[in-house]
Amino acid sequence: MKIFLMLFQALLGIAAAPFAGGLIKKLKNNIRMRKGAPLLQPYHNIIKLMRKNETISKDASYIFTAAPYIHLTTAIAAVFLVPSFFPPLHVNGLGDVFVIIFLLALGRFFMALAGLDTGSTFGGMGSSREMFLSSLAEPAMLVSVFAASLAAGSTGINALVAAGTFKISLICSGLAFYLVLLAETARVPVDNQETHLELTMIHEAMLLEYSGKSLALIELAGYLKQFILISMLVYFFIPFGTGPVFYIAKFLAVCAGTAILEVTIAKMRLFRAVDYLIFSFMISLAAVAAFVMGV
Amino acid sequence: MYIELMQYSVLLMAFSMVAAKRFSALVTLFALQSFLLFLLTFSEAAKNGSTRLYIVAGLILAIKVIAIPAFLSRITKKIKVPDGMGLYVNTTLSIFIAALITLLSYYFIRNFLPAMDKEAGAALIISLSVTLIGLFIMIFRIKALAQVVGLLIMENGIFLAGASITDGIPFFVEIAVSFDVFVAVMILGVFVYRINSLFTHIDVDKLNELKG
Amino acid sequence: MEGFVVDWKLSFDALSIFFGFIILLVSIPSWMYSIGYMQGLYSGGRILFAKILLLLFILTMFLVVFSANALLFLIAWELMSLLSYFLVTLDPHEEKASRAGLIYILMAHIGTAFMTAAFLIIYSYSGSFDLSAFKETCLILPLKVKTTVFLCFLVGFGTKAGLIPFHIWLPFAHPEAPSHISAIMSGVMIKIGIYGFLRFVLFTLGVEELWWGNLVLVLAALSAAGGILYALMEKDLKKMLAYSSIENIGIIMLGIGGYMIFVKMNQPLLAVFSLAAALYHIINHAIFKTLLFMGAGSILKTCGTKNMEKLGGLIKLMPVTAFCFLIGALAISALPPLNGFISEWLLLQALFYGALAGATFAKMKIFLALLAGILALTGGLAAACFVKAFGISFLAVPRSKKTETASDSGWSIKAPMIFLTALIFIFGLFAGPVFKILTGVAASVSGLNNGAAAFTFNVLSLAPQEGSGVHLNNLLLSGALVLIGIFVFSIFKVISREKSITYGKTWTCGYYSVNGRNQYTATGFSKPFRVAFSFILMPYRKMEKIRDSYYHVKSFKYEVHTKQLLNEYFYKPVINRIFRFAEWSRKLQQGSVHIYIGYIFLALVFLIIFLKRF
Amino acid sequence: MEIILLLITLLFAGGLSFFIKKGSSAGMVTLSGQIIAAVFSFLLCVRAAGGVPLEVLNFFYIDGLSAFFLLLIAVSSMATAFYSLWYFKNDENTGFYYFLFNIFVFSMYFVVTVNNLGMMWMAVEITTLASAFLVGYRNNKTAVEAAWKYVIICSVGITLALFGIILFYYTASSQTGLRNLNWTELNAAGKFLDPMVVKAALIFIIIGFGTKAGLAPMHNWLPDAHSQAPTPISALLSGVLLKASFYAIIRFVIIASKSVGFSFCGNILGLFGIISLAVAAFFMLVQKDIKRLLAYSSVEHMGIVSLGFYFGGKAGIFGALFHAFNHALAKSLMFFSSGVIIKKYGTNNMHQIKGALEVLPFAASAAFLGMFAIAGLPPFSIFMSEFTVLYAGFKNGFYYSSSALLIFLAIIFGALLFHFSSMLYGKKPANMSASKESAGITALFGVMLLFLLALGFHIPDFLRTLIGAASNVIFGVE
Repeated sequence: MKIFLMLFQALLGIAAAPFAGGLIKKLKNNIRMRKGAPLLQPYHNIIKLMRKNETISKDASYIFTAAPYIHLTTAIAAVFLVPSFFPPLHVNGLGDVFVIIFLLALGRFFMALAGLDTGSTFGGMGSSREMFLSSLAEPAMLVSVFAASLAAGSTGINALVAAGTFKISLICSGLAFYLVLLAETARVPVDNQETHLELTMIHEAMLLEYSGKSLALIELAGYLKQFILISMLVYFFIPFGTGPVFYIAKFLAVCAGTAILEVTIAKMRLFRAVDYLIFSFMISLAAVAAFVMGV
Repeated sequence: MYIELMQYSVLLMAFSMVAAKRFSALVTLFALQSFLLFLLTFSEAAKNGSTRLYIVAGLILAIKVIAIPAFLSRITKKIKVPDGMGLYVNTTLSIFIAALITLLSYYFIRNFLPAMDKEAGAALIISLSVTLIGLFIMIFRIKALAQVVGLLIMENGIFLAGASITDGIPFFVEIAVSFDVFVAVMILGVFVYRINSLFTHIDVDKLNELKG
Repeated sequence: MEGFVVDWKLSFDALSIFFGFIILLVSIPSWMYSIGYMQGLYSGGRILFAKILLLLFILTMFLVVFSANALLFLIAWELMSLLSYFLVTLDPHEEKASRAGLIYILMAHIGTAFMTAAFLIIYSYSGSFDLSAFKETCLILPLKVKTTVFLCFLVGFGTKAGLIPFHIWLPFAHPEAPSHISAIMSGVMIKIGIYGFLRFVLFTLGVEELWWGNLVLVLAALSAAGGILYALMEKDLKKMLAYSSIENIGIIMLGIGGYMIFVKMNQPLLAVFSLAAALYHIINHAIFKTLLFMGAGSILKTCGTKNMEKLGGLIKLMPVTAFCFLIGALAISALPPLNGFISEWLLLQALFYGALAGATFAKMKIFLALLAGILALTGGLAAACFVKAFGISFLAVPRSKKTETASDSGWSIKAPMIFLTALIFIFGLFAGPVFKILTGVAASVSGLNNGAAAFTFNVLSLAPQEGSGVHLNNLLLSGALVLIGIFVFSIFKVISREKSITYGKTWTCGYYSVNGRNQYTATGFSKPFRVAFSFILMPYRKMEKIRDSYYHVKSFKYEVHTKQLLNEYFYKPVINRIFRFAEWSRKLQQGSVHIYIGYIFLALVFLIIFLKRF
Repeated sequence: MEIILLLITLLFAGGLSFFIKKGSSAGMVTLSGQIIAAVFSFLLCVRAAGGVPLEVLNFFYIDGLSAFFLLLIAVSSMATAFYSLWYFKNDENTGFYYFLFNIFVFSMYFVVTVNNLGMMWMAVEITTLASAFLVGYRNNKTAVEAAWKYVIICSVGITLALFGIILFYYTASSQTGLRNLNWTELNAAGKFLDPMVVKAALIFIIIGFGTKAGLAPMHNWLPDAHSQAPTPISALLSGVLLKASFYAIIRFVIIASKSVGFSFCGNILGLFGIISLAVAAFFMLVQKDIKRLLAYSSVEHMGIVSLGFYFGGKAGIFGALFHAFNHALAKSLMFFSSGVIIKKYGTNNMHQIKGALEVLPFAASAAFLGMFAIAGLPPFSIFMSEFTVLYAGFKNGFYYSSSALLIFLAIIFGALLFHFSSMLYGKKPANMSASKESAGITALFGVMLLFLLALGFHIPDFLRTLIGAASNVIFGVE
């Protein structure tokens, strides 16, 4: 029974994930006094890409072909792990919150390889930067989760969800996690999804060589990743009100916040991003300290 | 009484050897010093008429007073080297240092061997300082032969010690030692020849091929 | 007491057997690998010589692990270093190898000197080299002596294990050695250092104070982060692997340091857990590091270079090697569902529950959280490092003529790699049983209560602590992954059935061609890291332009290097000082016989003056 | 009785080889002489190991200590005689060499067996004089220079030692009316001697004989002599001569310890030991001449021996004596093997020697292993003796000097390895070609290495009892 619920929730998540992306885009455009693409544009894109023929570099190897599948697979597996629409559904044996981080890392690993696979200079540059940022983001993310789980008394998903009291430590870790989230989902202060200048690309540069179905897979995976991270934020760090309604409300709030943030601030240089991530790491440590002090 | 006198004059000889500039003078002084030792031993022998000491005295006369100086002066004739033996420090300073050495040995004996009776102590001080002065000559005189003589002076000092503070170290040891000295001087002489023939000088301080 | 007698007493307790197992695990494939690897590289006689040496080397490692007598241990230990030195400098023409060997054995010797001191200090209390006697004696040692001994052991064994700051020999020796030797050295020999640390510090000396554990943890963290950082900077494949060995030693030592502090925080269960995690990582590192060195070796054999900038495109030319290397890279980057992931996950759990448990040790919580962060950073950097290693040397287009004609080597090289690849999967998937055994080992050797039962929820899944609803059943996880994968694949196959795939030139935003020269390079890949961590790495660049006219630059040379902080500011200066002093002291002996006699005189005077002092 | 036969044999062999000018046959005579002498000394050892000292006509006195040193001399002089055969196989009329060789060995045998200390002093002096010509044998500038320094410095030292002996005699005769210089009687009178005089005497003794034993800072003759002498003689010098004169020191220390206690003597020796180690360590680092390198390593090892005495205790003494034995073996091996290399390359300069492992596989590997042996790596026996000495140090609480010993050993190891790996590895010079090596010499190397290895694992009871007897003598156990 539980399994089926989980499946259902996962499918729901997969279905809903692109919407969040679309929503954020729409909001951004509205704030900029533009009309913007329709909310369902992401779905259109994915389907369109599905329909297209694909071109693959002859220098590429099976890594290039396999990477999108692996990327998507890990993302979906992570969707299974995180609580989204129905709070505590987690099946024991699938590990804990750390596993989610490791899973995302797996997908990233292969995408980075794929970026190098075609021998395209931009791909290489992209994957280099991607790995750079992610390796710096990892400690911040982990320690913020660490702090939350300290408060919860376990790294288990259920425990984390159950622990719901506002504390300074939780706020700090939540903030740290959110900063990492922006970095991981290629959002503005670190990266810019809408850029069309290869040299400023980070995440997109990795995918330059992709087309057609593979690109669809990757975009879907990207939306899923964003979905996962936002759900984690919502469930682990914003502890009031459980149940689907609250969840969706909080989720949309986070999206809105992100949209506003993105239009109001400018993208950083790559090496300022380092300070940004270290800052978030420091906040997460501060969260641990706060927890020790019991506030 | 006159024994002390002789001992002191041995020291005097040592000092004058420190003061000596020319090699021939050094050899002569050495012969004189050895002769004093001979007198010392001979008088000892006369006092307690032991043949052993007579023989020793004879040995000294034969080896140290006659043979070795002759040998040395022969070498100096053989190898045409200027008679000066090259001083690192001039005579004044040398004598000063020699005096210091004497003081050192005085300090040493008086501090560490207080039990010793008076004249034995005095004799020991003299012999030690003669020995060290011999060492000093070996250090601060450039020419090879000077070093040989310095070695001999050390021997003399030690012999003085042996003769005065003990009643002569056991007999055949004494003989062995003096022969040994003789052989040593011979061998050193041979090496002086070789050095002279190879380097055309006997400035030992120029022998510094081997370093570090 | 008429001289020492070596008595060949052996003991086979759980720890020794565990390490013996590791030795077998690595040395058998390496032996097989060496057969194929050495032929063609060396002359027949030398190969035979090398084989004999290798055999002796393996035997001495066994001797070290199983000896129940400290003296025997010491002798076997030094013999091990000596033999491995001969193996490193196998080819007498290699000036570089001989220099590397020099640094290696010198460091090893210094380490041994410290161990010798420690042993002798203990011995002068115990009066016997028997390990049991040592153990009894250590109970009554005064604290000061204990601390001294501990520090001696830390330096001694840390040197062999390649713990920062005693690691400098490692990046020299491992790359220069023949690849199968590098495999054994990185796979096992440095673990023998860990064995010594466990045997003598943890289970003989005992953990006396909390700061011991903290010190170990700090060094471990330094090794982990620093090692992988330097690895990331390398473009020499084997050197990169050597540095990553330092990183992994750091990770292992994290577990061991965890044990030490948990013992002092009286958390026996956690202590056992963390030690078991460390043991787990020891196995894993043994497996994948050996595998990776073998991969690098077969590249070196066929392409004649281990410089990544000259490689590329090998995934098509040497598919087997590529696949094995890929799996190894995934495992060492701690990615699920492979074995590296398991041990790092366990370590994270250990740190977490340590932070949770140490209620009375408030600042330990922050410390442990920081360590967890560093572990995560290490993981991230490791991933980057191996993306670079695999991506640059196996993917895209060959970067040199010789690489274009490369091909997979014979079976004696392929088979061990495949075997080890299989092991990676086995030790990853069946984590539960393995971990049960390891906790058994840890519990039995540490004498702490056997918490093995608590750590495995059911046969197949790991649980750091009962009651905390956290279980990891890797079989389930990977099963899920595979299922989802198949599902996704088939779905998308179905959806886009009739779409055609065309193979063309790489687009590169319209640039006309991709060849070996305009691809992304290893140096370029690591550029951001070099800039971000420039405060440690201290990069500097050499540029030289040769221009025949003002307007035309004929050739342009550009190199980027990083400095080794420790070498620059500690080892080199010390060594230079010593040499300068030696050079100066030569002045004391300028060949003047007068001065020599003067020395005698001075010695005499000195003794005369200071006679009363003696 | 054997001792007299032994000495006569040597004299006879010497005379014979003097009269047969021809190199090879003289060498054979010498070798056989050495072998016979060795046999005799083995017999003596066997008898003396029992613990009852032998007195022969109240002139020779052979107890455990002398026996041990007899063994040491016998082994290395035999090996050296054998090596000389190969070394001089191409030169004619080496009769004089062999004559001196025999006299040299004779005098060393004499040193360790004679009872009268005066005679012992004389014998030590004779070793100098005999070996002087051996050092200057090549009779070129450097050789003569070395010989001159050797003779002068050693004579100075010896003369100072004589002063010490006289002081000894003085107090003995004044306290106990002793009329001769026999060691046995002095030793018996030991506890009646005036401590202050004994201390004063001991200074002169240790500096005097220490000069010949190559303790820094009196060691300066040593590298010159070793580098200039023909290789066999270098081996003999550092293999045996140094120990023989250290034996003299030990004899006096035994007497002195009766009245002033062992620690006083130990402290002085310890001081010189540490200085020797330091000097050796730093001079070895920047050495260019291979034989000088080995010479300094001899200084180092004599330092270790005297440190063994400093640390004292049964362990310290045992370690020191055992170390002396091991060093004699290993150092001879080193000189022999590097002699082969030097002959091949025609230079002592280590910067000009490259790729020796390729040119002379056997000799080079022997040199390499021997290098590890003298550097004190297990499983070679020197590790064991050094370990014992160190143990004594840590046991008796000499933490600082033991740590210093460890540090210097590490530096010296580095220096040796640095030089040797640069000589043995690398590309061989173009004009060199791998030549076949003399089987006899290779066998010699093999045997010596085997000895070193075997002693590392197990000390045969014979040697053990011998050293035990020696240390008993030192501790005055009857």
